Amino acid sequence: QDAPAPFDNPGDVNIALVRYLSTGDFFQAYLSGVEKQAAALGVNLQVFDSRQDAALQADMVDQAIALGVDGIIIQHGLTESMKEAAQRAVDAGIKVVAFDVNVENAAIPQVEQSDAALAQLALDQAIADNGAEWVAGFVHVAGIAPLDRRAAVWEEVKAANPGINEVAMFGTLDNPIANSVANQARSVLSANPNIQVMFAPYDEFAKGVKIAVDEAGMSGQVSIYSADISTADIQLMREEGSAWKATAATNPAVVGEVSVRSLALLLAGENPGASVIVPPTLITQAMLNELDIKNMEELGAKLPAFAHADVAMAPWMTLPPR
Amino acid sequence: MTSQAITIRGLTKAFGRNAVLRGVDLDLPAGQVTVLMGANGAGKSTLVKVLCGVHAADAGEIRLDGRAFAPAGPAAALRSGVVTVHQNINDGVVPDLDVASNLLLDSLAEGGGLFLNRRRMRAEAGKIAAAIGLELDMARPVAGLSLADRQLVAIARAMAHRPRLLILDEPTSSLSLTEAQRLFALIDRLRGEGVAILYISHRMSDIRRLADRIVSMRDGQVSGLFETVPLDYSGAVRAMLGHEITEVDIAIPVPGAVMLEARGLRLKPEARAFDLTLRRNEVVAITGLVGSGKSALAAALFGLEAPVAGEMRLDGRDYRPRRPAEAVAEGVFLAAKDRLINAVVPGFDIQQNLTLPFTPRHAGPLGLIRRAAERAAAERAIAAMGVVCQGPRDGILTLSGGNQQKVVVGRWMAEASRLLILDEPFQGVDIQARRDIGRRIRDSAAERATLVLCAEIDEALEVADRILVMSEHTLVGDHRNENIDLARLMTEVSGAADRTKEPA
Amino acid sequence: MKSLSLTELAIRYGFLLLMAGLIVVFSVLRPAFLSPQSGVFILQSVAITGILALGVTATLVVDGFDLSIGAVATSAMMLSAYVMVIWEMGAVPAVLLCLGMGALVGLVNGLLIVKMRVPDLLATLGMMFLLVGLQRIPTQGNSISTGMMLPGGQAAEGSFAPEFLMLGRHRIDFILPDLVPLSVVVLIVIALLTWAFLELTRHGRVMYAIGSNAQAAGLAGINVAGYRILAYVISGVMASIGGILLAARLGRGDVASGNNLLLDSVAAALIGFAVLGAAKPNAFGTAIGALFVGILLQGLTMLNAPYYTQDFIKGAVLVVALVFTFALSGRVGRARR
Amino acid sequence: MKSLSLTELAIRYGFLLLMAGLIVVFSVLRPAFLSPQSGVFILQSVAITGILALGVTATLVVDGFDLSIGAVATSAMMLSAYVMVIWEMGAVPAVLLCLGMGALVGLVNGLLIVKMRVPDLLATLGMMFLLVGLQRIPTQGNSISTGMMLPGGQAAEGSFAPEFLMLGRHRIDFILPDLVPLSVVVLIVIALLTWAFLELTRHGRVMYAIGSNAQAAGLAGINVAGYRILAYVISGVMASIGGILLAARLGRGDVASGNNLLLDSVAAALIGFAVLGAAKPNAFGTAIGALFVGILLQGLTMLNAPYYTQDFIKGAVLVVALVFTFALSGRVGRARR
Ligand SMILES: Nc1ncnc2c1ncn2[C@@H]1O[C@H](COP(=O)(O)OP(=O)(O)OP(=O)(O)O)[C@@H](O)[C@H]1O
Ligand SMILES: Nc1ncnc2c1ncn2[C@@H]1O[C@H](COP(=O)(O)OP(=O)(O)OP(=O)(O)O)[C@@H](O)[C@H]1O
Ligand SMILES: [Mg+2]
Ligand SMILES: [Mg+2]
Repeated sequence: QDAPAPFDNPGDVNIALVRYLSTGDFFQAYLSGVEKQAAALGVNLQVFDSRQDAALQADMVDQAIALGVDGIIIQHGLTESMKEAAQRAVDAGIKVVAFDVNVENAAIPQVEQSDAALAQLALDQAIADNGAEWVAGFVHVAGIAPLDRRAAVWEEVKAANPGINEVAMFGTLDNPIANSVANQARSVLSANPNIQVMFAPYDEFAKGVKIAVDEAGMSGQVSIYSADISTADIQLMREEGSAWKATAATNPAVVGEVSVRSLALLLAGENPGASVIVPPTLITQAMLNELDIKNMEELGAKLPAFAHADVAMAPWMTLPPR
Repeated sequence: MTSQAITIRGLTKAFGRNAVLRGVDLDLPAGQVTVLMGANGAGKSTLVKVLCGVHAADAGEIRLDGRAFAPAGPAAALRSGVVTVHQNINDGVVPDLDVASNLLLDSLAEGGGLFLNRRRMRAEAGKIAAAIGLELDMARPVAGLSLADRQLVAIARAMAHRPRLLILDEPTSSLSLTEAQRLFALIDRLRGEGVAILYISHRMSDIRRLADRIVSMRDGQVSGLFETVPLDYSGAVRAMLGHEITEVDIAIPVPGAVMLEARGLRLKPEARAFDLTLRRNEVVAITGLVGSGKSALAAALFGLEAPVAGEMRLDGRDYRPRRPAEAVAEGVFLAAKDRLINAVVPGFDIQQNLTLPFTPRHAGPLGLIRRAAERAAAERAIAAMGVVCQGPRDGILTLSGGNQQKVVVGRWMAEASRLLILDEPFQGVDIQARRDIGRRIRDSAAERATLVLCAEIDEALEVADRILVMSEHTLVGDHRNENIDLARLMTEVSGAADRTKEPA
Repeated sequence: MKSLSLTELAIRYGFLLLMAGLIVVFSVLRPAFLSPQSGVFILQSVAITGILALGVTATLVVDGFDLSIGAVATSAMMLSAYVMVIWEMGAVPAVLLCLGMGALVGLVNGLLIVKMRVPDLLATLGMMFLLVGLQRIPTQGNSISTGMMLPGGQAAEGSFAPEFLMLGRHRIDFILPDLVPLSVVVLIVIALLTWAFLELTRHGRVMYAIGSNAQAAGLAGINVAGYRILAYVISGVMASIGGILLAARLGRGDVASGNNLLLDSVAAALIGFAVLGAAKPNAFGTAIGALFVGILLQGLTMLNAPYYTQDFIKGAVLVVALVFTFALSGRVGRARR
Repeated sequence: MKSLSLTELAIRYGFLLLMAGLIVVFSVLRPAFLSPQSGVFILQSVAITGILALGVTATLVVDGFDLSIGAVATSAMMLSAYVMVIWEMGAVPAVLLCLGMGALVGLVNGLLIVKMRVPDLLATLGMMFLLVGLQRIPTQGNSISTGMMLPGGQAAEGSFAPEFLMLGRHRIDFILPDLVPLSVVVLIVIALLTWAFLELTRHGRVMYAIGSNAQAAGLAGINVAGYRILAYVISGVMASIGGILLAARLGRGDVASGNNLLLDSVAAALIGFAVLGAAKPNAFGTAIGALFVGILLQGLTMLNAPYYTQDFIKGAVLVVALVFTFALSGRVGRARR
C-alpha cells in the first residue's frame, strides 16, 4: 500500500528523540524500539540525551527546532520545563509527541505506559495471592513523577482495604539502586520480621528487596510485587523459591515503537488521539515458569500482548521485523 | 641613654606543659642593634613570635614607645611598626606569586585601591629590591628563585617598611658573604635612622660585625646583658650556654685508603672539570659562596643529577648512581641542606624521622617493622647527637630548629657508610650544638670518607682535616687545616664571585 | 616580550588549539554546529555548571575545596520554589533568600574550616549530605510545583513569578532576535567579574598568596581566615545563583535535578588548570573548561553519539589534554600540591 | 604511659563514644538492632564502601586522591558479568580479570600523576568519566544478565558461576549457623591487611613519609614515584574487589554510575581522620568510619526514617563529630594540609 506524504519519500523525513533519562535497561530498550520503528519506516532519527538535566532537555528541543526536523518525540522530563519548549516546537510547525510527560498541550498526543494501570495490576495480583489482610512494606521515593503516580494507586488500595497494614516505607535512588535498596530492606526486615508483602513498584527496587529477602532467609514468607521488567528480572523471578511473585509491565521497546508510530500518524496528517495508552501486561512467576521464558525476547514471543501493542497503527506502516 | 623603643617585662609563654618563655625582661633601645644569643630551643623565635603578634603572651607586658603593646595578629604588629623577618624562610615568601607581589605582599594586605596597577607595582617593587641590591625579574615567580634570593626578598620587604622595631631571626643562614654584607650595610643605615633592631644569630662573625649590645638567653630567661664596649663576646656565649664553650682542637689523623675518586668531573656544561679524591678516615670540607656548586657536587655524588662529564670510583669500583636509593645501597649518604624542605618529615615523630632511610634494616619478614629494634636505634642516635627532647615519640616539630637539625644529621650517622656527605650540617644550630655535631662527625669518621659542605669558613675550620674551595662549580683550592693561609683561602672563595655572579 | 619556544607555545596554546580543532571537525561534519543558535545553545548548556565552577575556583585559589556546591544549588532551587509556590511570595524575596542561603552556607563552611579547623573536604562533604537531606524535609521529598498538595490537604496556590522565570527563559536580541538567554548573560557577567576580581584586584592577588603559602601570607599581615571564609561565601553565593537559574529554567523545585552539577563543575574548574598552561586555578581557564565540555557534548550529540560514548570521549580528551599540558610543562600543578 | 587530660580523652575517644551512644539509642528504640544478625548485616551493608574507602585511604596516605574508585568498581562489576555471561567463562577468570583491570587502572592513574605530573584530582576525574563511558560500550548501555540478547541475535547462554555468587551470598557459621556472609569476611580481612600494611610494615611507614614530605622522603633514598604508583594500584585493586562483591550480590552487570559509592567511601575515609584523634588518613579510622555510617543508616531505617532525613542526619552527625575532634584537638588535619 502506498504511504501518504511525507512517507512516500521517507528518506527526507527527520525526527528527533529528546530524552531526559537514558541510563538503565528500560531506557535502552525504549531507545531500541524507537530506532527499530524509525528504521522500519525509513526515516532519519537524531537522538538528544540530556542526562537528567531538565533545562538542557528544553534547550535540546530548541536545537531540534533549529535543525529543522519534522517531528519530535519528547521522552520523559518535567512538565514545567518542557511545556514552553514543546509549544515553541508546535509553533514552528513541527509535530510533537510526548512519552510519559504531560506537556499540557492539546496539539501534542501523549504516549503513556499508564503507571496507574501498572500499579493496579500488580496490587490486584497481590490481593488475589494473599487476600486483603497483610503486613506490608512499601518502597517509594517521592518526587519522581511515575513513582508518585504508582504511589497514588497504593494509597487508594490501602484505603479500600483496611486490612493492609503498611509498617514500613523506605527507598532510595542511590546508585547502584538495587544494592542501596537491599541494604535498606535488610534493616526494614530485621525491624519488622512480620512483613508479608513488599510492594516495590519499580524493578530496581524489587531487585534490592529480593536480595534482602534472600539474605534474611525470608523467601518463604515474603512476597514481592513490582512494576517493570527486564531480562535480569525474569531470571530473578524464576529463581528457585523466588519471593518475587509478579510484576506488571509494558514492553519498553513496544512503547518506543508506539511513540514513533504516533508521531508518524501526526506527520501523515492523521490523529492518534490525545492520549495513546500502551496497555500493561501482568507477568507472574507461575506464567514465566510454565512458558519457560528466559528473556525479554521470549517474553515477547510467548506473550503476544507483550510483543506488540495494537495502538497507533495504520495500514501503510511497516512494523519492525520480529 | 638612648630612648627605649620597646620594653618587655615578665613575659611568659608556654606550649602546653612546655614553659618556653619564663619571665623575660628585655629593653630594645632605638637606634641600636641588640643581638639576641641563645642556644637552640632557648625561646628566641618564640619571643619573636610574641612580639610580631603570632602568639599571644600568657603573662607579662610589652610597651612600645611607652604605650602598651599587645598585637592581635601580624597585621596589627605591622601597623604598629614592628616588622619581622622570620627564621623559617617558608614563612617569608609566597612561591606561586611573582617577585613584585612578594615584595609588596604586606601593602597588598593593608589596603589601598581595589585594582592592582601592574606597572606601578613593578616600579615600587623594583625600588624595594634595589635598596638591598637585589636584581631580579619582577615578573618571575618566586618558586624559581634560590633560597638566598627568597631570603633576600623577605628581607627587602621588611626593610622597606620604615619600621619602629625591626626583628631579624637568623637572616643570614642561607646568604652568601656578599649578600650578607649588603644586608649589614642596610642595617647600619636603619640604625642611623633610629630604628630599634633585634638581631638573632648563631654566627659570631655577624654578631661581631653588628652588635651594639648583646642579650643572652637561656631556658626562656635573659641570662646576661652586655653593653659596655668592647663587648664581652665570650661572656655572652658563657651566659647563653651556662658553661664555658669547649674549644676545638683538630688533630689531623693519617688518612686511609682512597674511598672516592672522581676524575674530570664537570658539574655544568660551561664549568671547568676537576678531580676529587676522598680517603677513609678523612673529613674534607668544601667551602664556597652560595651558588658556587657545592650542592651540585652533592647531587652528582648522591645520584640526584648525573654530572655532565667525568668518572667516579667508589672503593675501587665504578660508581655511577642513578638515584638516591642506589647511592644509599652503595653506602653513600647525603644529609641535605634546608632541613624543612629536604629532610624533616613533619607528620613523623623523632624516632620515625631518625630511622627513615633505614626502615628496611629495622624490618623483619614481610617488611614488618621491629619496634624494639627501631626504638633502640632511635635512642642510640638521640644520645649520640645530644638531641634535647622529652622522648623519641615526640613530634619532630616540637623541637627547636637546632635539635631538628641534629635529628636529620643523626639520621645518616646511625648506620655505617662509605661516604657521608653533609650539606650545611650546621644550618641554624647554636655554637655548642655545632661543636657537638662537629665532634660527632669527627669521632665517627674512621671507617668512611666524610665530605662536609659549608659556606661559612669558620665552620669548615672547626670540622675538617682538609678544606677545598669551590667556585663556579669547580674546585679552585686545597688546604690542609693546619696554619691555613686564610687570606689566600678568602681570595679563592670570593675571587670568582667578583668575576661572575652566577644567575640563580 | 620574550619569544617562546615550541614547547612553551604548545603548553600555552595546546588546549585552545585542541578546542579549535574540535570546533573545526564538528563544523565540517555538521555545518549546523557553526550557527549562532548552536553557539548560544552551548553557552546556555554550560551556564549553570560554569557559574558553579567559578565558585569552586574561588575556593581552589585559597587552596580549599567545596564539595557542597551541587547541594547548595539544588537547595536554592527548592528554596526559591518553596518561597514562591508555598509562601506565595514574589521573585525578589525568592532571589534574595536564595542568595542569603548560599552566603550563609558558605559562611558556615568557612567557619568550620577556618575556626573549627575541620579539613575542607570533610567539612563540605558533611555540608553536602546535610543539605541534600534538609532540602527535602519541608516537602517530605516531593518536588514543589504549582497546585501540589500541601500536608494540610489543600493545593498550593502560589506559582513561579514571571520575572523569576525570565531569569532562565527570557532571550534578548543579539544578532538574531531572541537569541541570547538571560542565563548566558549572567554567566558571562559572572565570569568577567570573577576573572577581574581574581586577576586584577588586590583581594584576588592576596587570595592567590594564601593558596600558595597561607603561613607566609598571614605573617605578612593578611587576614587569612577572613579571605578563606570569603572564598567559601563566594562559592556558596555562586552556587545559589546557579540554583536560581536552574529553578527559573525548570519552573519547579525538582528533587531529582542537579545530580551531576558537582562533578561537572569540578571538572570544568580542574580543566581550567590546563588552559594557557596556568597549572593553577584561574577564572579564565574555568570558563574555557566549561565551554570545552559544552562544545564536546554538543558536537557528539549532533553526531548521534550515544550518551556513554560521550562520557568516554569526555574522559579520554580530558586525560589527553592534561597529559599534554602537565607532562610538557614539567611543572607540578597545585591541585593538591 | 602518660595520663591524658580530659580534652585529650575527648579527642581520642569522643568519636567512638558517639558511636557507642548511637548504638545504645537505637537498641533501646528497636531491640532487634542488637541481634547478631543486625550486627552482621551492618557489616555487610558497608562491606563494599568499606573496601573502596580503604583503597582511597592508601592514596590519601601518600597525599593523593582517587576519584575513579566508584567507576572502577562499576567497571569491575560489568567486566565480571561480561566474562561470565557473554564469554561464558568461570569464576576464577572473572575475578582475575577484574583484579587485573583494577590494577591496570590504578597503574595508569599512578603513571599519569607521577610521570605525567597531572594533578591527582584531575587525572582520576578524567579516568572516572572515561571508565563510566567505557564500561557501557560493549553492551551499548545495557545491563548484563543471563539470557540477554546479543547483537548476533541469540541469547547469552552464560551465567554467573555459583562460586562467584558465593562471594556475595555464601554465609559461614559463626555463633549462629549461616550467619556471616563471605563479603563481610573479605571486608575484615582487607581491613586487617590494610591496617597491618600501613601501620606495621616499612612500606606503610614510607608511604606516610611521602604523604608528609615527599621531597624529604626522596632524599632519604625512598622510591617516591614507585610508592605513589603503588598507592593508586592498591586503590584500583580494592575498588575492583568492591565491584566483584557488588556483582556477586546483584547477580548481574548493572549500568550504574558509582557516584554514590565514591561519595560514601570518601566520607568513610575522611571520617576516619576523626577516629582516635588521628587527624590523618588511617585504616582503622576508615573502617570505623564505614561502620559508623552503616550503623547510622541501619538504625534510622529501622526507625522508618525516610531517606532524606537519613542524609540530613548523616551530614549533621558528620559535621558535629568533626567539629568536636578538630576544634578540640587544635590541630589542623592533613586533608589538604
Ligand atoms: N608551636 C609550638 N608548639 C609547641 N612547642 C613549641 C612551639 N614552638 C616552639 N616550641 C618549643 O619552644 C621552645 C623554644 O623554641 P624556639 O623556636 O623559640 O627556640 P629558638 O630559641 O628560636 O631556637 P633556634 O635557635 O633553634 O631557632 C622549644 O623547646 C620548642 O620545642
Ligand atoms: N632556584 C633553583 N631552582 C632549581 N635548581 C636550583 C636552583 N638553585 C640551584 N639549583 C640547583 O641546585 C644545585 C646546587 O645549587 P648551587 O649551585 O646553588 O649549590 P651550592 O653552591 O652548594 O649552594 P649552597 O651554598 O646554597 O648550598 C645545582 O644542581 C643547581 O642547578
Ligand atoms: Mg629560632
Ligand atoms: Mg650547598
